[in-house]
Amino acid sequence: MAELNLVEAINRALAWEMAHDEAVVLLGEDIGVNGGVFRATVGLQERFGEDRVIDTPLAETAIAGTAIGMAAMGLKPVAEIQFSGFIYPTLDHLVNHAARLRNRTRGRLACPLVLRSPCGGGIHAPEHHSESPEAMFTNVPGLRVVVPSSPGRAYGLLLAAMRDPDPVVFLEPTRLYRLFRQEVADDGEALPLDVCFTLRAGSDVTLVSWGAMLHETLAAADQLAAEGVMAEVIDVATLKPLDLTTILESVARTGRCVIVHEAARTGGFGAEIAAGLAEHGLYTLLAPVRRVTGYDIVMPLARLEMQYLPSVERIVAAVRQTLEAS
Amino acid sequence: MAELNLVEAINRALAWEMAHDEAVVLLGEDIGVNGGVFRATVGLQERFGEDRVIDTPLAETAIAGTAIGMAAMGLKPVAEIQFSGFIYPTLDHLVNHAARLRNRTRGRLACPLVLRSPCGGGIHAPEHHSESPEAMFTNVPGLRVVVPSSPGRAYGLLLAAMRDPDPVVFLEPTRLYRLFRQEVADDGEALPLDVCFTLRAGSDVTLVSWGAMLHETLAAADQLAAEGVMAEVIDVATLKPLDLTTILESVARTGRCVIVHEAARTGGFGAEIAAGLAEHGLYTLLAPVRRVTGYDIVMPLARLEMQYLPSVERIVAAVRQTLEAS
Amino acid sequence: MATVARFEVEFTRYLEPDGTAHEPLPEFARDPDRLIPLYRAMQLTRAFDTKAIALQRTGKLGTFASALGQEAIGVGVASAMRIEDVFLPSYRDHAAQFVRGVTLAESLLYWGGDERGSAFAGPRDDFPICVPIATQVCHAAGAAYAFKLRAEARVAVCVLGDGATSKGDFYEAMNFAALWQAPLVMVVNNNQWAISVPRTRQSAARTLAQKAIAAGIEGRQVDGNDIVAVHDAAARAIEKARDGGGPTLIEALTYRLGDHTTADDATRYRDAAAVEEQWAFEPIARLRNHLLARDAWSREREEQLLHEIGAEIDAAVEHYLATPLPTTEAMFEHLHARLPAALAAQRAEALAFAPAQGGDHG
Amino acid sequence: MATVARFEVEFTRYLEPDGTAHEPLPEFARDPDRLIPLYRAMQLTRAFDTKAIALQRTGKLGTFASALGQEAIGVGVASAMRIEDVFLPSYRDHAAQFVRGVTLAESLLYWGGDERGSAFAGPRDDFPICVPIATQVCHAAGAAYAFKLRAEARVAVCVLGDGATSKGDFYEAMNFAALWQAPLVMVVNNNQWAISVPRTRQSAARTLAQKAIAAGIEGRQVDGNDIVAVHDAAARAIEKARDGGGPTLIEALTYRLGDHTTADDATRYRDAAAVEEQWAFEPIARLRNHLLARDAWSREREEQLLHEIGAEIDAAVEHYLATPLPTTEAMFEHLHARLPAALAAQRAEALAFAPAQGGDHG
Ligand SMILES: Cc1ncc(C[n+]2csc(CCOP(=O)(O)OP(=O)(O)O)c2C)c(N)n1
Ligand SMILES: Cc1ncc(C[n+]2csc(CCOP(=O)(O)OP(=O)(O)O)c2C)c(N)n1
Ligand SMILES: [Mg+2]
Ligand SMILES: [Mg+2]
Repeated sequence: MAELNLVEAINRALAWEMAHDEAVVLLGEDIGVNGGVFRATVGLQERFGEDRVIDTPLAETAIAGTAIGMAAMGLKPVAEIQFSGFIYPTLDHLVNHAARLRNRTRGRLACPLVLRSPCGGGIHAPEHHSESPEAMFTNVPGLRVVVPSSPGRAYGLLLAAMRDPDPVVFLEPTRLYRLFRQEVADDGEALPLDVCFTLRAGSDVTLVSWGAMLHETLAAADQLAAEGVMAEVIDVATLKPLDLTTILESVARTGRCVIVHEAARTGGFGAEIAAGLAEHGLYTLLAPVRRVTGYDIVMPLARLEMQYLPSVERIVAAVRQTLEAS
Repeated sequence: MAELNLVEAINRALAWEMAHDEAVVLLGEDIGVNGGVFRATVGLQERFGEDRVIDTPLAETAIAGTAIGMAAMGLKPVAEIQFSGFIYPTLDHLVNHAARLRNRTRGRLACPLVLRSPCGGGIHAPEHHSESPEAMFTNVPGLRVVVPSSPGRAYGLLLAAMRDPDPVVFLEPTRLYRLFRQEVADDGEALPLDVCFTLRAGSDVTLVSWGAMLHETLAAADQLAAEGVMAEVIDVATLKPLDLTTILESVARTGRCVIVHEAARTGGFGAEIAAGLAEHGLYTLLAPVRRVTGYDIVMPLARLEMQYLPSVERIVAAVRQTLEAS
Repeated sequence: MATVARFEVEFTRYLEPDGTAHEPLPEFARDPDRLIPLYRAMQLTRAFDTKAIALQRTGKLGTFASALGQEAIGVGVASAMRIEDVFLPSYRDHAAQFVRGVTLAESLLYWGGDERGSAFAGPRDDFPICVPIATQVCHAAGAAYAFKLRAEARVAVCVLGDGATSKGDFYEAMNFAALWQAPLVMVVNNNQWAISVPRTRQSAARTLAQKAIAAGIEGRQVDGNDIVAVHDAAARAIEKARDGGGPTLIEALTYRLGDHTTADDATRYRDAAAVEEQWAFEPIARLRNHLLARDAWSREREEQLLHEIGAEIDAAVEHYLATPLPTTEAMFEHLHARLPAALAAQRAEALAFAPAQGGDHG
Repeated sequence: MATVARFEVEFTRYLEPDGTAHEPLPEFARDPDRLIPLYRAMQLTRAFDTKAIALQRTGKLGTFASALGQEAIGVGVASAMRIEDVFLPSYRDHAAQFVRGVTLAESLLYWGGDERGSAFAGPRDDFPICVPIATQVCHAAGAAYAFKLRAEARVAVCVLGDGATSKGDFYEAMNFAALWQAPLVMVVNNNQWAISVPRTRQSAARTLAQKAIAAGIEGRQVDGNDIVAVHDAAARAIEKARDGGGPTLIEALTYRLGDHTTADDATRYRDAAAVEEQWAFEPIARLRNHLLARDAWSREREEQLLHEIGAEIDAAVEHYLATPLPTTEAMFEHLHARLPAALAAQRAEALAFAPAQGGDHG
């Protein structure tokens, strides 16, 4: 088993699926000769040809729109949007077409596409390169939304996304691309697209997060463990459809929940999880739910971005408050 | 005082502000000679000229984008997007520019624009004409999101939106355009942009809703009153920034809350309100929060749309379950 | 200063408004028998439009967009396609859809507010009607790419309006398809209006065909009320595309003789007299006069045809009105290939509140 | 068949790569003293680029996009503007920004990750750098509309890349501006690359100037390495716009001699030899040779200039590095004109967790 970082795991998953399913094609800006600005597609054009690894002109609307035409006609396009801040021009096609082609034709046509994009901050990138747009997609019926948090899960979830017969938005935390390595078997095994992953068991509090924030969340759990507080850590991973059951079961045991995400708080996807608890877990809650999130402000440029991002310190403080609550 | 329906109230507010502030300009498709497909701008081009009531070519991205350029240079554009399903091409400009121009220039430039669009279903309209996209905007820092539910509030809130020095997304429930009339004084009085409206006082349960769904929610409250259940009804109206205080105070008295909205449930803005209760109102909740919403499915075409939309029956049933709980 | 590029836009017409022909006619039009099915299809569309509007007025159909006066475009284009080609319609393209094999009853179902109207039993790969303006051009370019990649001899054909040529999707897709040399034909139904916005206020460009120059592809203009010109231009473009010659943009000049849709009242923004004048150019009388002049048509055949078409439409309407309403379950059926477990409770909720009769008439 | 429209695209160059001039030069270029400020501004930009890249390499600046080889475009365009005109830059347009009065220190602050870098003390109405490709063209069209509505004699000028001409925003905005006859000038910096995508794979159009034809406006090509041609074309287009003549698209042909940004490694996708060849065409040596041939420049003046520029840059860098880090409060300060009450708690939370030193170096 090779030690891979997250971006290499993405690359392996793409390569595996392209080798095993000739319907898979990649398209996006600079993904060919250049191998993608983050190198997620490095070597793939050489291996699979220019026709299957398509360097497109600079036009995100058409990247999404042409991918829909391809998907409806039997291809399995995997489109890359170069940075999260440039994903918005794809929304019209995702919402009005990709997410509903199957429904509106009563299953006659389908839209098995994957839209990949880096997301999140923390790498001191230029303006518009550090966004967390997941909540734009989670209210859209017909879309699946996935955010991996480790090389292994990135590999297995991306394979699952490519094999899913319907459209999937796949957001890759930029900060994790090269943050750490992990042994990943390149065996073509997909992970399920609708269960949360419990990364750490604990009995005192449930920490729920996804993407890059798992890194801080796990670090916070370590720190809390040193103080004798046992935190259970759940990686939501597949935001939509949401596996609320795993979260409810955990909170039923711990009685406390802190949700951590990088996107702005109001209307962020953390709200959906808190809402699920208010609806279905109320009697198990011993303390108010807390959200540790990005603030409801514009993502600052590099000099202040670390103050925008939830820190281990903020997570630990929120857990302490949760524990102090009756 | 004239009896106005909601679309007439919109028209009056636009006319008032154009007459009193020459920086206000309108732009959109078919808003001139035709007066808008819903007649919201009827008579305004005749009165204020083609230069201030601009019939644009068919291009939503440029409608939003040029409005930003106008706003930055001192105009106060009010852009109309003809139907809610065509609002998505504006997102890039709203998120990446309108919402952050002030922030990124440290206040040197600003973006006082209003983006108006009809929203919601229930009028048996064609495909893509019945969407409830508010959750696309509520996670975007720097945007205000407003949804009026009566002619009077439409008038006052739209005036406020036009006078606000920052961008406002203003969603007008199509179903209410002509549903009922109300006395509205055309006096140029704006309403506040950050408080909820308590439409009906009650002690047994708090019903929270916005837009067209207030109609069903109030009808449900009537029906419940006949059974002796006193429901307090809150019109959120200004979704972002959210006046959570009013909601928390109400629930502190009633102990129960049912949230009603037309958009799909998962990731809808109802989640934010439920989350607010789980965070700040937990100890006052006597029963689980409930959401009565559109399902997480594609908005069906006309023949099934009434089964998609929350009905009085569904709201009443949810309230009963809430009352039976604990 | 040096001239580095030169471009021209050509306009073609074979049949004059009165039906007189410019010789030589293209091959296919020399045999009047090949024109008669086109005539029939145009008449069918017009009669269908009349019926659909009547149904809408009596509450039996939702908002409907008629093709009045523009029948030659859909019929001319679709009749130039092979069945294995793929058509991507806008909401005003039922003329083409009928030629492609979409049934009248399916069309009524769609406009009646029932998704089953897009589950075509006929042209299995044709796209459903596209309402968000110009987005179908992107899908068409992608579909064409798929055909090219798999070396299938198929062509993607889409129709868009004059208003649609203002939208970014159109330019972006045209640029992609040009680089890909994808087998794509884009036909602009320039009916001079985008709801209330006249062509002159849609673009300052002299022609819409010249927008092809932006992508470096061929753009041409035809008289869109002349079915011979439309069919010929479409056939050439489609076969060029099939032979690897890449995309073409065809601007077909016509006029929207009716309201934008049944929800529109065109008298608010345009002069009835100006519309009246345009009746002199409409495509059906033009072809009829042409056929009559060639002794290939008669009053008897006309009567016979209208009678047949009337019966066909009546049968479709009957079938439409007799179609059972969709069930509540249907809302959840095709959301995903398999309903996610997370949605089971919502489905149950919907069923619990479902009215006995299922859906209702749109 | 009839030809209904004809178009041509013209190319202009005054200075040959070796600096030889085509006579007659435009008025402004006849006096060499008017060329010297342009020469200075190009040299300043180039030296600034060198310094900025060095700062980035040593961790003192964020990702940076150099204008290497393309200095004539920004300088030529901005020097043709009046101060009351408005400039809408892309991320590669600091040459123009400096001419407009944006300070070197402001530019460094921006690229160093500090919003204060866009709070220009100089050109108060100029837009901040636009990163989302081509979106600035929409803003420019809207700004131009505002000027026209208020009958102000001002022009909006924006620059975009060759890659940007593929994006819908560009076409939509150009179409709006054309209909509005708005005072807008769009300059395409065609540096042959959009990161790794060469111009030939960006569009099948022979020229990018011809994209103007889609909107029915004037489009012209100039040698973008010839500051005389750029300034002249920009000046004509700007004065035409000011006089109510509507928008113009100028394609300036140049070459990106450096990496896309400091985050890019162009050797991955293009041949070093091909880049080397392009140095023969670059704009600074060209103008210097021209000035030398006219006896309007000397080695001494060159040395003196470079010395001055070096000092100016050093002072700016010093100022930049000495600028106190932004405070935590700053994140909340300009979200809205007034911070909504709902955000007070979040602001307090941020302050509670703020590190003592405020922000950190990007
Ligand atoms: C993106 C988008 N914006 C707005 C609309 C609403 N709308 C429907 S048809 C129409 C005019 C279309 O004009 P044109 O393209 O000329 O086609 P025509 O109706 O004349 O066939 C508009 C604005 C839409 N369907 N899609
Ligand atoms: C909408 C959008 N998509 C993608 C990017 C990422 N990106 C930054 S620069 C660039 C290439 C731009 O090329 P071009 O327009 O030729 O300008 P140049 O960099 O050559 O000056 C890309 C793809 C972006 N900034 N905006
Ligand atoms: Mg039209
Ligand atoms: Mg470039």
